[in-house]
Amino acid sequence: MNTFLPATPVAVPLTVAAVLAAVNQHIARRLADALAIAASLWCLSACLMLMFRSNHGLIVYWMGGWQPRNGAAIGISFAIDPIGAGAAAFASFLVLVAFVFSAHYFDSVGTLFHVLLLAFLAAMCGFSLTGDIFNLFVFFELMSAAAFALCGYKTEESGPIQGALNFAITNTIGAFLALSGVGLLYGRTGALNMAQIGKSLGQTHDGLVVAAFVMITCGFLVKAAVVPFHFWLADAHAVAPTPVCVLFSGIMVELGLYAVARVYWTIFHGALAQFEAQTRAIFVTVGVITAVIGAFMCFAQRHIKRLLAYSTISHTGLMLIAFAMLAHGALAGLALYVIGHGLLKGALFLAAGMLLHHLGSIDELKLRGKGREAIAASGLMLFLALGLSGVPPYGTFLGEALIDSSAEKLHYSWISYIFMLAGIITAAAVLRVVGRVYFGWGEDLDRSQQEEGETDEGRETSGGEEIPATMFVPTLVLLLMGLSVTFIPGLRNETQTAAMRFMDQGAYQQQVLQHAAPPQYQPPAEESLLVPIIRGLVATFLALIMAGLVLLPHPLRKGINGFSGGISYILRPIRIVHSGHMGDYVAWLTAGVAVIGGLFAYFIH
Amino acid sequence: MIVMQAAILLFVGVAGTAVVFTRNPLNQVMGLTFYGLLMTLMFFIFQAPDVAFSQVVVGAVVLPLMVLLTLAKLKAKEQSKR
Amino acid sequence: MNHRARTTLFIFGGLGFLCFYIWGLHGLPGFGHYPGPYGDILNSLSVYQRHATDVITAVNFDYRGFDTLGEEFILFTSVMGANLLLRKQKDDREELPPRDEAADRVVPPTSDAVRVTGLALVLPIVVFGLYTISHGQLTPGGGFQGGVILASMPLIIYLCGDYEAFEKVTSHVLSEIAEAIGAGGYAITGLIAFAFGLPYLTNFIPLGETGDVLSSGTIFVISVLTGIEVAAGLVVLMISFFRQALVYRKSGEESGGQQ
Amino acid sequence: MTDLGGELMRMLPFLVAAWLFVVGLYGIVTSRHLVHLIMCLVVVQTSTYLLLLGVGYKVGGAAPIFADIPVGTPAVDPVTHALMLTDIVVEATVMALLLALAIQAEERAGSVDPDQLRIMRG
Repeated sequence: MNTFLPATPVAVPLTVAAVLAAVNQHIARRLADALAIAASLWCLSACLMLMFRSNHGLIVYWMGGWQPRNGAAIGISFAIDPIGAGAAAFASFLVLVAFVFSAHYFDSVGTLFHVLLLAFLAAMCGFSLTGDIFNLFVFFELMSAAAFALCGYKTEESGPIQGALNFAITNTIGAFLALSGVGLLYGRTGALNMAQIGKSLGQTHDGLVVAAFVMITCGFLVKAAVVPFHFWLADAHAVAPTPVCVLFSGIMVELGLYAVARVYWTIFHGALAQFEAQTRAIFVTVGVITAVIGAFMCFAQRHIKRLLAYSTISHTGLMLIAFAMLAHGALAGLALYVIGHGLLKGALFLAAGMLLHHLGSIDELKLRGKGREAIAASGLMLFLALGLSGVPPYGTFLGEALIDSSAEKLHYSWISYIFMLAGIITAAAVLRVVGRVYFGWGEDLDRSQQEEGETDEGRETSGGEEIPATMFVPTLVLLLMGLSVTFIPGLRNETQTAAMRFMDQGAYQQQVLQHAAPPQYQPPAEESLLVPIIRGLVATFLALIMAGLVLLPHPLRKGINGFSGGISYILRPIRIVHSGHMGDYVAWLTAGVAVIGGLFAYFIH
Repeated sequence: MIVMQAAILLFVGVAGTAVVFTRNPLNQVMGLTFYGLLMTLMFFIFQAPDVAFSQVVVGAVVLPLMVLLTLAKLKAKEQSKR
Repeated sequence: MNHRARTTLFIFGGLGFLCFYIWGLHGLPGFGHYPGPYGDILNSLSVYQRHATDVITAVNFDYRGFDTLGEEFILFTSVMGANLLLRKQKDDREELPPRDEAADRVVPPTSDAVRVTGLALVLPIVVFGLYTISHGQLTPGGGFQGGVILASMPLIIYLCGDYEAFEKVTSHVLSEIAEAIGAGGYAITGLIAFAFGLPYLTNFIPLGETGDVLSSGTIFVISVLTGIEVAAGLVVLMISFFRQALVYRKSGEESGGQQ
Repeated sequence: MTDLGGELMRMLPFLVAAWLFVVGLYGIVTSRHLVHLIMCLVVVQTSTYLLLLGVGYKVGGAAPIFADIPVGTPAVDPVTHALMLTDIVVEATVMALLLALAIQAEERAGSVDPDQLRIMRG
C-alpha cells in the first residue's frame, strides 16, 4: 500500500485533469462532474488514510525509488505527518464541496473549470506532503497558476481582471522571493531536501541563514496575506467565483502559513533556536497588526464577499499569532483553528453565493430588506457569523482555547484579547449584514453614502427563484461540520501529539535520512475549557451588541453617531492605503520585507 | 575566461536595467529580446548549454513574440475606440 | 498614494531590501566554489545508475522528475488559463476586419528570398528539434529544449508571410489534445511503475546500452512526452495570442506586421 | 588576477542578481503600462537565474555532460541547471497568463495604465 498511496493525491487529479482536457468539448457535463468528484473523493480518502497511518511516525516516500545515499538525499521525498496529510485532506474536502456547489455554474466553457480546479487540488496536496524545498516551490507555482486563472474566470467584467492581475503580480513576486531564499540555502548546503538542509545548517545563524529565512517566510506570507502583503487577497476574493473563494479563504491562504511553519521546523529551528523570543515578538507584532487592520477593514465594507475577505485577513493574523508562539499547544490549536475557520468561512462564501444566485446582487446596502426572499442563505449566515466570534461548540472555539492556554504559559496571555477583538468585530460585521439584508434594519444608506470602489458584482449563474439543493446542502454540511468537529473524541490529544511530531526537528531528520524509528509522544493533560467557554460567550454577546448598535432605529442612533464617526475617521487613512494600485502593493511588499528583514538582522546580530 | 565572465555579467546587469528604464513597451521589447540573447550567451559561458538552448527560444523568440502580439492587440483596440 | 509617495516608499523599502539581500549573499561560499554535495553525487552516479550521459536530463526526468511533472502541469495549467482568459465572449462585438496595426504604414510584401530561406529552414528545424528531444539523455537537449525548438517551426512559417499555412500546420484542437496527451502521459508513465510494485515515477524499462538513442529507460519516454507537451503547449499559447492580434500577413493585398 | 579582482568576482554574479531583483521591482512600482510592468517582472525573474547559476558554478568545471569526457571530470552542478530549466518554462507560461490578463484589462476596463485600474480600492 505504501508503494503507491502517498503519490496518488498528486498523480490522480493530474491524470484526470489531463484526460478531461483532452476530451474537452466532447464530454457530457455531468460525466465531467462525476469524474472530477471521483478524483477529489480519491484524494480525500487517500489523505485521510495517510493521516491515520502517519500517526505513529513519518511516512517517507521517495519518488522514483531514490533512497538517500549515506544520509544525502538524491531524489525528491514526500515526508508525510498527520498535520501535512490533514491539510491535504481538508483541501480535498473543500475541493469536493466546490465541485458539488458549482454543478449549477459555468455552463458554457466545457471542462476548463474542472481541469483548473483539479490541477489546483493536486498542487495543494503536493504542497502539503512534500519534504523537498524546491518541490514546495514548484507546487506553490502550480497552485498560483491555477489560482490566477480561476480568479479571472468571469472575464466579462472588469473587476475580476483587475483582481486577478493584482493577485498574480504580487504572488509571483512572492514566489521569486521564496525561490531566491531557496537559492541561498542551496548555495550554502548543496541540498534541497528539507531534512538535509536543516541538518547541514545545524546551529549556524549568520546573515545567509537569516536572509534565507526572511525571504522564504515573506514569500509564503504573501500567500498567507499578512499585512503588509495582504492587499491582493480582498481584491481576488471579491471577484473570484464563489466556489473558488471557498478554496482561497478556506485553505489556500492557510497553506501559506503551513509552509512557513513547515520550513521553520524542518530547516531553521536549530539555527534560530536561541532567538526564539525575538522571532516570537516579531511575528506576534505582525500578526496583531494584521488581525486589527483586517477586522476594521472588514467592518467598513459593504461588498459582502469583500467583507468576508477582510475577515479572512483578520483571521490569518490570528493564525500567525498562534504560529508565533512556537509551542506545540498553540500549533495544535492553530491546526484546529484552521479547520474550524475554513469550514465557517467556506460556508459563509457559499451563503453569499446563494444570495448572489437568488437576488443578483452582493451589495449589503442594495440588498437591504430583500433577504426575506432568500431566507435559507440569511439563516445560515446568522449561525455562521456566531462561529467567527469563537463561541462554543464551533471548531474555532477549541482552537482558540488551545492557543490561549499555550500563550499564557509564554506570558503572552494578552493575545486572547486580540482574538476576542478580531472575533467580535468580524462577527459583528457579518451579523450586521444579516440584520440589514434579512430584517431590513438600519438606515437606508444606499444613496446617502458616496461611492468608494467596487461594491457589487454580476451574476455567476442563470439565477432563479429556487436555491438548488447542490447549493444549499454543501453549505449546511459545512456548518454542521463546523459545529460538530469539537466533539470528535480524543481530538485535542491527537492534534497535540501531531503538533509535537511536526516540531521535532531531530526526529524528522533521522526518519527522513536514516530510516530511524519514530519516537512516540505523550500528550499533555487536557485542561478545563471553562474559561474559554465564558470568553467565547462574552465575545459573541459583544458582537451582537456591536451589530445591534449599528443597526439601531434612527432616533436612537443619534447617540452613537459620534462613535461611528470616530471610527470612520480612524479608518479613513487605512482605507486610502488600500488603493487598488498595483504599484502601491508592490511598494508595500518590498517595504514589508525590508522591515521584517531589518528587525531580524538587528535582533540576531 | 574570468574577464569574459565578468564582462558578460556586467552586460547582463546593464541590459536588465536598460529594459526596466525603457518606458515605451515597443522599444522595451527590443531590449528584452537583446537581453534574452545576452542571457543565452551567459549560460553558454557558464557551462550550461542545456539551459541556453531553452533560453534562446523562450527568452529571445516566444516571450518577445507574445509581447508584440499583445501590443498589437492593445493598439488595435485603442484605435477602434477612437 | 500618489506617484511621488509610492516611489519614496519604494526607494526606502527597496534599498533596505537590497542591503539585506546582499548581507545574506555575503554568506555564500563565493562564485565558482560550489560546495556540493548534491550535484557532485549526481555527477558521479548518473552515468552508471541511469545510463544517461547528460546528467541534467537525468536530473530533470528521473532524479527530480517529480519536480518536472509539477512544472509540466504549470505549463499545462497556464495554457488552459490563457485559453480561458482569451476565450471569445458571448457579448463580444465583432472586431474590425483584421487589419494591420499600423494601417498608414506601408510595409513591403515579404520578398521571395525571405520566403524561400524561411521555408528552407523549416525542415532542418523540425529535424533538429526531434534530434534534440531524442538525444536528450546523451547530449545537451531533451524534451524542453527540443519542444521549444519544435514550437518555433510554425513561427518561421508565419514570418515567411503565410498565416494560412501557419493555421494549417497548427490545428488548435489537435495541439490542445497533443498537449493533454503529453502532460497526461507523463503522469501515467509514473503510474505504470505501480504495476511493477515500484514507487511513483520509478524506471521500469530496461536501461539499454549507454550512448544509444533508445537507452536510459523512462528518461527517454518522459523526454519525448515532455517534448510533445512543451511544443504543443507553446503552439496553443501562440495561437491564442495570434487570434487576439489577428495580424494577417497575407502576401500581396494585405501585408504588414510589426517587425 | 589581483585579490581585489578575486573578491569582486567572488560576489559579482550575486550582486548583479540582487540589483536586477530590486531594479525590476522599481520598474513595477513606477510602471504606467501593464506590458511594461510584465517585462519588468521578467527582469525580476532573471535575477533568480543569475543566483542559481552563480551558486552552482565551479571554477574550471565542465558542463555536466559525460558524452565526451570521462566520468569523474570536475563538472559544474547539474541540479541548478535543472532548476533553471524549470524556472524558464515557468517564466514563459506565467508571463503568458499575465499578458492575457493585460489584454482583457484593455478590453474590459479600457486601459492598461495601473493608475486607471483601481476599482478594487477601499
